[in-house]
Amino acid sequence: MASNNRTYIQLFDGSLPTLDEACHLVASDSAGAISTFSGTTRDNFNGKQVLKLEYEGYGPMAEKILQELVEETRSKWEIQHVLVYHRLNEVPIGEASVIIAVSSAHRREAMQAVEYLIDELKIRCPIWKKEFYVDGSIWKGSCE
Amino acid sequence: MASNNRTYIQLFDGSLPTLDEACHLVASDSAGAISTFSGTTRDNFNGKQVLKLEYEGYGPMAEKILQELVEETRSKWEIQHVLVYHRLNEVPIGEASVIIAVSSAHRREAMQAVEYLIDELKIRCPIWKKEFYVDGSIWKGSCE
Amino acid sequence: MLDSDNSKQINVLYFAAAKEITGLSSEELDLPPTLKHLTEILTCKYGDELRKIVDHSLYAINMEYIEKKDEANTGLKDKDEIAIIPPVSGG
Amino acid sequence: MLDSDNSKQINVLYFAAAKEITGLSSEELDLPPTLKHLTEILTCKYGDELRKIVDHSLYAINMEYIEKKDEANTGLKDKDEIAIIPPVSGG
Repeated sequence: MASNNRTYIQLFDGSLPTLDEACHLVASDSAGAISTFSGTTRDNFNGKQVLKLEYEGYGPMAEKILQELVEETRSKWEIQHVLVYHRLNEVPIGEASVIIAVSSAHRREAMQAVEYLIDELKIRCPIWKKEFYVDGSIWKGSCE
Repeated sequence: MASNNRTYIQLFDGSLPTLDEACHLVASDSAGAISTFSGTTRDNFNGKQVLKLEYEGYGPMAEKILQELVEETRSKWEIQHVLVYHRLNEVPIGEASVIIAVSSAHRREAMQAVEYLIDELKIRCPIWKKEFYVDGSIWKGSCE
Repeated sequence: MLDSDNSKQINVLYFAAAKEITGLSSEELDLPPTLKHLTEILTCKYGDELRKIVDHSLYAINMEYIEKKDEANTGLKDKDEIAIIPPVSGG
Repeated sequence: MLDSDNSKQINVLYFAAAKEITGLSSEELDLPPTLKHLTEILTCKYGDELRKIVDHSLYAINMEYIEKKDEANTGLKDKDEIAIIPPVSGG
């Protein structure tokens, strides 16, 4: 079974595929659970209005790290298919910057795997977010 | 803000709406996270092939319990919009029997809320699954 | 007097395995004083097969779960909707 | 001999705040012996503003993170791709 498990990792310059497309890719008749996480760009940070957001990435390394994260995740939980999509460049407010989807036979594994993937992505994946306010812009990360 | 939070609870006799429709309902520009769980019908149980599945529900009480669960969830985590859809009657293999979607400003809350909702739904919501095998059928629940 | 008492009814709902044993999704029964009495009436009517289901189920009165230990002292009243809730398996 | 050494190069990648300070997304530099030496060269070239970024960043050599404490004894070789990775904020 393990050898049939699929992994989808991709960085996108524009809009991400829909969650339905993501779920379709990870679905299988032997999976009873699909867990997803969508990170969407928020219109505020600490009460300050965010006008727009841009993501910059070290593409090849980001993909390599995501691949490693998926392997770690598979070693921790019995999961089937995994998808991690991240969007770069400008992301309009309210649109998804990241989508994670995991399928598994039983629900706990899919949910914990998704949580681990988004947590570790935020710690280790070389992608940076810049928020633009009325009075300037800031690279997120160091000051959070 | 709390008064603007929306709750969508519904039982369906046929196919559930898509995950994209569910996410669209819970999305908001101030929510940075949407977490979802889809429970799909599996083609096997303990290695035995499942031919079809049927769900029966005590509809009015199921909706009441789900409403209570959402209220409990809101009291535990700062979340925005919540959706819980459950399908009744026959559900073809591979299709969703339950969809949960939660939005929140920060990711942890949405993920934990979804996990709590599906866990408690499975413990308390008066809905029953019957699995049909080649050699008979069984109501799930007591023997798991 | 007796006649007036007998006019008090409860509506009993059957689901899943309980529905298959009784062959009914619901029925009206004369009002028993407590859930424990109801279990006896149902056992009498449908036999040990249903009794076993009830032993592993919870009752709900008007869509509120009643804890197992409270069945003996939970009184019923006219027009109550009583459901037998076998272990659930939704999701 | 000196000339031959100087022909050894590394490619340094700048992202986010580091890219804004240098005004470059990457540049070729003569091979320094260690990451610690690279930090000194970069400080010299771009000042304390970049130094502060580097202090709060990790280096990656050929897409492998190097722990902060190993920078002084991590040797570099010809054609290495060195990236300054400020604290990440994807997701």
